[in-house]
Amino acid sequence: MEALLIAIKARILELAPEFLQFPLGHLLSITPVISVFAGIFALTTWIERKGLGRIQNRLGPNRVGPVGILQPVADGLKMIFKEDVVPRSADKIVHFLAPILLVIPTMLAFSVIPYGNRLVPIDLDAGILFFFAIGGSAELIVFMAGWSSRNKYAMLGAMRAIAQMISYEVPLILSSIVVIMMAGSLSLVDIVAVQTGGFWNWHVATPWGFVGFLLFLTAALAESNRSPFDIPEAESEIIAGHMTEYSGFKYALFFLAEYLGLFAMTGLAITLFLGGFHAPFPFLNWVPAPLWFFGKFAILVALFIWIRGTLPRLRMDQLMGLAWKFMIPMSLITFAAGATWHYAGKGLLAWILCTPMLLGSYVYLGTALTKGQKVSKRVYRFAD
Amino acid sequence: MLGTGIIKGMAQTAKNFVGSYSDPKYLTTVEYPEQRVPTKENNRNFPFLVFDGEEAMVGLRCVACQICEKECPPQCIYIEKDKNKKPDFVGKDQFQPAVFDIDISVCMSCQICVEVCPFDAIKMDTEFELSQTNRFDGLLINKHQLAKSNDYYRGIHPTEAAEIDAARAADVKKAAAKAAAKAKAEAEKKAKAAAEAAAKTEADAADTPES
Amino acid sequence: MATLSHYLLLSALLFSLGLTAVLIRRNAILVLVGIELMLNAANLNFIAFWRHSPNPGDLSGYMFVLFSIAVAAAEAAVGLALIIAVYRHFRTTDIQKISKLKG
Amino acid sequence: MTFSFAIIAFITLIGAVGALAFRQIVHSVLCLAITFTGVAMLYLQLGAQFLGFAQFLVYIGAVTILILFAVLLTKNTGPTISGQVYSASWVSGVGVGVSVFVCLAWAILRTPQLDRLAAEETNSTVKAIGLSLMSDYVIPLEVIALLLTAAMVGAIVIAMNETSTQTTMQGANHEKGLK
Repeated sequence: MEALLIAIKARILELAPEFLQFPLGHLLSITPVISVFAGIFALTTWIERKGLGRIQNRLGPNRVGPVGILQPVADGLKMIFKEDVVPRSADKIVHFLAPILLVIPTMLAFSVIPYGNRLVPIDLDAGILFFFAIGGSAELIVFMAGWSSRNKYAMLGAMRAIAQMISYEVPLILSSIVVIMMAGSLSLVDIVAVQTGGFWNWHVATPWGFVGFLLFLTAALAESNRSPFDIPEAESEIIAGHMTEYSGFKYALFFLAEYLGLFAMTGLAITLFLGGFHAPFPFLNWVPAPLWFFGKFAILVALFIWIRGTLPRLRMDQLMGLAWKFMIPMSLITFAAGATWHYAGKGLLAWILCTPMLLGSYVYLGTALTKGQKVSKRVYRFAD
Repeated sequence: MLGTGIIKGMAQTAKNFVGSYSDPKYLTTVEYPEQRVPTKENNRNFPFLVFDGEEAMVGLRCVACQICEKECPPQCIYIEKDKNKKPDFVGKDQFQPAVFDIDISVCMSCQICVEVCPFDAIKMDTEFELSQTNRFDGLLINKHQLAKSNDYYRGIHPTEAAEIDAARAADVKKAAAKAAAKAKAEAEKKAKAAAEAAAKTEADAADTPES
Repeated sequence: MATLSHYLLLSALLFSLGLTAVLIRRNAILVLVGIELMLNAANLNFIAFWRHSPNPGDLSGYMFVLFSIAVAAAEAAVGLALIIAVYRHFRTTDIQKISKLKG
Repeated sequence: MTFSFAIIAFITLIGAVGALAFRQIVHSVLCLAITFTGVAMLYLQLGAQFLGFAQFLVYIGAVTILILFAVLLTKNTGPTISGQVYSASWVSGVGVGVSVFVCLAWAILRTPQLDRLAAEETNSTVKAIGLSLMSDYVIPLEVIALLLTAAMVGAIVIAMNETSTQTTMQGANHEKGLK
């Protein structure tokens, strides 16, 4: 399949004149990525609403089209044709620029993820650094959105979002640095190449990789402002955070950027820990590699929806406590475990050394984090 | 231990998700416009005006006393009294409201108007599908739209309506009895007066000299 | 192709803009912004010289900028902490009004 | 001068001029972010890929946000320059800036050796950078690590110092009593 796609691209490029080949080649790489992920975004909004409905004992959207499959189309039409309201005292230019700028980094983040053997839009030497550098600019843009709205809720939401993103960027980067250390490269293509040949070679199948994967997933959820870390846009407290003063298509852009950011993080998690586009068993190699990638992608997105349907929103102090008291020390210990794994020969001895190290620190940090908190069943005086 | 609660919660939601496909116990909602849950008898929404008999504008029980207008906390009722008395359902002359409007965008369904009405003329409806395309006119309901027959009231709140009917019937009976008694007394008085008059005439006649 | 002198001219312009910002703005935060501009201009010079040197395999200029970025981050953190401390004391960030050393 | 260089230089300078000239501090800082982006793009154009991304990560992701936090913490969101824009200090400042630029430009344009193109090959792969960081530059790296830690602790101490005496009056009184 990859060979077929590459052949098609080469064939089209052959037909084009010389001076068009460079832009056309990149266009042919960019267009599928953007269209595929925009399609997945539309589908995900529907699947998410259906899944959340089922989790909450209801049916979910089922009016537009068979089983509600056309719901994203209806939502999109509604968003586009809605009136675009800009507050009178808003900073017009910054207010206008923020949603547009926010989509750019999230789209750019997809350009370094390998989707198949030779299907990577750009193989950058410092690919993972590019990913995080681009992701880091989202904070500034969220600030722009919140500040320019001249709304207290928007400002509060933006400050919450920035505090949260900065805090969780640290464990996110630290947990992926372990992978970089073990693979010896910043290029995502090289990192995937290290994990060839069955799921026992994936990084998630090692003790440090498993812990790193969980840390990465948690931090990715927080980075993309998703439940249970959605306090920047907590509807019941501050309306919609930095998106409060946006309506119509601009709001849709924020929504799109949020989901695309989550997808990019998911793609990175697959690349770093789940063996990228590799099949779990060598005899399954005949299945095209992109299918494996998107299969893992679907599983992770389903997991995110499941988590969203289950966990309640954290409080601000709990959120910060989790990041600074638990996740950062834990990711530093993952470092040590990675180094131990490397020097203990990656065999049984390494397992024996690493597992108690990580388990022990998990138990210690977990109890330290929850110490002093009395968790008891809540008693309702009137509701029961 | 950190994390056990998360796993427990995830298991519960997974049970909900899978159960919603196999066990109807896990699906608590219905497909609203097609399927409906039967309404409870004590269900109440915006008020309406009760009339007796066939003609809505004739049989309105409301006598435009304006107590409900004064009592309404959000002041959503507007009443204008008719200048002239009109015969009502039983043919008795009564005041009637010339205008009786309720703004249901303001009404909060508190039922105070029903509590204070001395004539059982205003009652709570169960109708809830009142959405309109116009924010102002469509939600201001006038007396023609508000008037609903007593049979309708019996249909939506049978127990309550039966009580009210019994009370009203008792009232009517009492009033009839009173009226009958009064009529009887009147008749007796009349008869007496007539008798007296007759006696008087007789006496007069007797008094009158023959010549 | 852009030659070395193009990069140097751009960097000189950036540097003088930063210097002007430091000299004419009265807000302490904007003075810091000017300093950041000047630092960036210097870093750009380093990289331009490294790239146009006869031996780009020698990474001295590159490393210098790498460390300079780290130092700039530290400088910004400490500088802004100082500005916040000064603001708490004087209730202003106008450097014209912050003239007393011991308040 | 290539087209791409001209565009990037234009973006960088626009940002710098904006940072210099805007009345609203937040606008100035946003323009500064544009300049940082432009400089990062120049690094990329010069073949310093790792450095360009590092510049973007550190300056856009950290320094700009830090400055914005400082702006908000010092209630500086309103316009700052009031009334006399063309004061004496303004004129002298612009004068100094212009003269510095003229001097530097004169020096650059007078030096013919600078008018040369870059070498074709560079050795700035991440691997080479990492190896030289861990071999030749390992002591500077350690010193930087120490510096960053010290700066972090110092920043926290400086920013916390006065709050402890101001907000908790009891503590201040207690200290006075001790003296």
